[in-house]
Amino acid sequence: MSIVSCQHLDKKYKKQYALKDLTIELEENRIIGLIGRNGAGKTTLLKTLAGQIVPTGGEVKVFGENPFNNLKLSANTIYVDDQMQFSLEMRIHEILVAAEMFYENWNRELADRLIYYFGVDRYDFHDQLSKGMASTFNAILGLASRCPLTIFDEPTTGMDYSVRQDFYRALLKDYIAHPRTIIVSSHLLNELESILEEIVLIKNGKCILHESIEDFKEYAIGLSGDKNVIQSIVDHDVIIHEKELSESQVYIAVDNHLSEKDITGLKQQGVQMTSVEAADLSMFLTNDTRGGIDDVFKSS
Amino acid sequence: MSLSHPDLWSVVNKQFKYKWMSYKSVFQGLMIAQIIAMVFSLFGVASSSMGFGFIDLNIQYITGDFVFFFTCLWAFFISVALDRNENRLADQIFVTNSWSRHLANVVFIVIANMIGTITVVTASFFVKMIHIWIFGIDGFIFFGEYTLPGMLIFFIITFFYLILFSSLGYLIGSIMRQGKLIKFGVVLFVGGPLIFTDNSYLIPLFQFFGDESSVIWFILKILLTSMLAIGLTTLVSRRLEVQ
Amino acid sequence: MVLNHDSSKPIYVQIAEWLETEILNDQISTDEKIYSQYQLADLFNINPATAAKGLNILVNNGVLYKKRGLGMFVKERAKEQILLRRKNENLMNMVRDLVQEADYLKVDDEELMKMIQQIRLERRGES
Amino acid sequence: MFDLMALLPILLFLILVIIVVSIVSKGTYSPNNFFIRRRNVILTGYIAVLSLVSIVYFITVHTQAVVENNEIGNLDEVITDFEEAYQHHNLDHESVKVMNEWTFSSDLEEISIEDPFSAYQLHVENTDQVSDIKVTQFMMNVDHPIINLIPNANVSFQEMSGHILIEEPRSHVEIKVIYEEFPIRQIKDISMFHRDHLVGKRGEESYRQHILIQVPEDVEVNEVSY
Repeated sequence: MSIVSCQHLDKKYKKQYALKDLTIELEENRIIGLIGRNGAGKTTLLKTLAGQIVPTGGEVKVFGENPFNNLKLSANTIYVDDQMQFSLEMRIHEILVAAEMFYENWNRELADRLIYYFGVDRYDFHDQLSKGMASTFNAILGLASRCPLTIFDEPTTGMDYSVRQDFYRALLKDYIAHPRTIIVSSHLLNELESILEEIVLIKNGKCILHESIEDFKEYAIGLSGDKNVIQSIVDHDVIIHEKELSESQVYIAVDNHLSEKDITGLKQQGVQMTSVEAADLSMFLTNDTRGGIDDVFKSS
Repeated sequence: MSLSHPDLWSVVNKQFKYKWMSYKSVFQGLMIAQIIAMVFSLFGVASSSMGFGFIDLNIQYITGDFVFFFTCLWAFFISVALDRNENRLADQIFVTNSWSRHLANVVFIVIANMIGTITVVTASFFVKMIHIWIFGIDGFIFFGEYTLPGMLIFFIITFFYLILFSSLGYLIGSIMRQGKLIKFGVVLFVGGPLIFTDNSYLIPLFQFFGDESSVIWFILKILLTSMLAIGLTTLVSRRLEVQ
Repeated sequence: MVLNHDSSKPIYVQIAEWLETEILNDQISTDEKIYSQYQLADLFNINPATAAKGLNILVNNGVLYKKRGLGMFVKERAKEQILLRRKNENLMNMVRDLVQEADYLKVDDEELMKMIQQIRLERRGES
Repeated sequence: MFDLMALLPILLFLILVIIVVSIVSKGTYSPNNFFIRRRNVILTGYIAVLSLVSIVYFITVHTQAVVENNEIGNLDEVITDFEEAYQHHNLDHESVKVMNEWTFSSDLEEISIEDPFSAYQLHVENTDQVSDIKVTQFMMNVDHPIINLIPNANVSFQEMSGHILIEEPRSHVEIKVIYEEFPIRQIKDISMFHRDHLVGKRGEESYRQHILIQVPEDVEVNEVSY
């Protein structure tokens, strides 16, 4: 069953499009990574799914219904980001009480254990927490509420490396025990990729790729070798990324659709073939230019 | 994972509880407003002077009027702030939609105003008692007897005044949240004349409610005005996204 | 075992190979239930779907069989299956690469055989 | 005891609030929530103190004489009677309320009256009914509690110089009135800022103070005003 369905979604702020003709279908009970650069429209898309933003065009359906102002959606969705603003008059333990009241699947034991493990002070006010602590608490809230649709928008902002690892591990373990649809957005893929099932790449308000993570890892292939040899065999259109290693040597990432003949040809000409790491690939695909930072410094 | 299908009223109920938990300061505000009003009342609530022959008679009225008016202002301001952006953001973390939020706000206003009413009535007697304790009972003239019907009227009229102020505050708050320019406009066109004119244009408004001596008509007027205000509020904030 | 996320081998292949190794080392014997996709996911901190993909490789290779609602079990003669396939596929592929490299370096058959024998001798000496 | 019945709405409202609040906050989802409990305790304490004081008010104060009707009944009749009575200086009439009397003895042929503030309606009468000087402060006989709060005139006589001195009356009088609150007054159609309800429509007429000075027939009186 498709839990999220967006058709030609537009969202315009003033004169600028945050989402433009975005179409996407997400299936139930998966962990989906939403990857894009800052400003690509990740937050706008996620907030639209959470019913907090009205799209200016197109159609969005979550659980088969329009999410805006929808009680059923609200009861089954939690949206977690680092901007969550709780009542200034409530302490952490009071917020937990409120969450338990609202969310049917709330697991108090899990919340209490995580709070204890991560060392969040129950008697603090939310705005007294440090940035990392606040993110940790928000993430705990997102986990313990066990909503059928759980959305984490850049959940690890401000967290330490070890806390991030712990959080992703906790997310995976709780997902294994209670499968549900979890969307995690990030501008970085590497720490996240192992727990993902699917990946969605978004660039300039458009969904440019939606694949299973395993397919994504085989999506591209890296070629390094003689510039002329590679350019003679590889079609220019399929080049995703290009980096000059030296005068004559070049590294190129291409769509993994080369024919057997091309592959043997390249191999025979001494071109090295490597797989492209998912994190690198996502970066290549979401970058605006095909080259890298080196191109900036290249004297023409 | 099975979906939960919340019904509106259970969500309203939960949201009310949530507000009850999260707006502790509303009642601190009530107490502070009323305590300030009671202190002011120690100097007499209103006085009028007149001359009998050549005796200049200064009459000091001891009533709970200050408490009443301060509580009306309290009702107004808590309602302006009730649906403010920070609160909508805080609401939105948990289960809500605009209907449930407005209904929960209305329930909250009604219950807060019930508490407001009971404190207005009792604080009025508190003010009188303090005067009597300080100056002794012999120095006073007593007008008006608190009979059972009188007390009922006291409660009912006070409660509906608070509801009136609250619903107007709720409406003005929602209009102000439509945009920075509108906020500025509201402050300019509502606040400006209040400060810089003699407010004579408000007299018909005050007379509409304040000169109504029929309880039934009074309640009807307030109910209609309040429902209109809250209806307008839901209309105004219908497609308001949280920024 | 720790997965090598940077390896060119996909993670699900690494999972399949690890399971095969477990079977070869008699950690799991015939008709015994093998790890579920969720256990594997938890064990290796990967998405259950990735783990399932690893298990499916073994089902397709005839190493495991499914019992509806109960999970996956090790087939009879699974070890032989694994050995056979590894010989036919992995080893042959490696030999193919070996021969290609040998050709590239102009090493003839005799020399290559000698090199192999020498390595084998060294290994025997070690053990 | 009937007065205490008026407390019933407080009680009813309290019960209503308690019921509503307990219904909406039931399902004790936060039994140990100290901060919410503390807020509730403070609020309950505040209401309890106010309610208790209200009960004290009803028990101790509410039985005080309450000025029910601030309009004086047959005022016109009283005024006519009073006019007639004081024209004839007949203070022994039911329409006249004598507030104070002073008697001074004097052998002087000539006395003068000093009334620096002209605070009273002053009448002087040479009569053979008195042998000494008799000063009477009086007013119309209306029954109103404010009358009791109006201070007495202070009249003294200096035997040496023959001055009757009507000293400065206390020109500024504070009266404290305990009154109903705005919501009740509204329904009773009473405005706080019209004094009619307090002193009656013809209040000024009826509260006017008079002083009658009676001296023996053969004494000459000089009225002196400063």
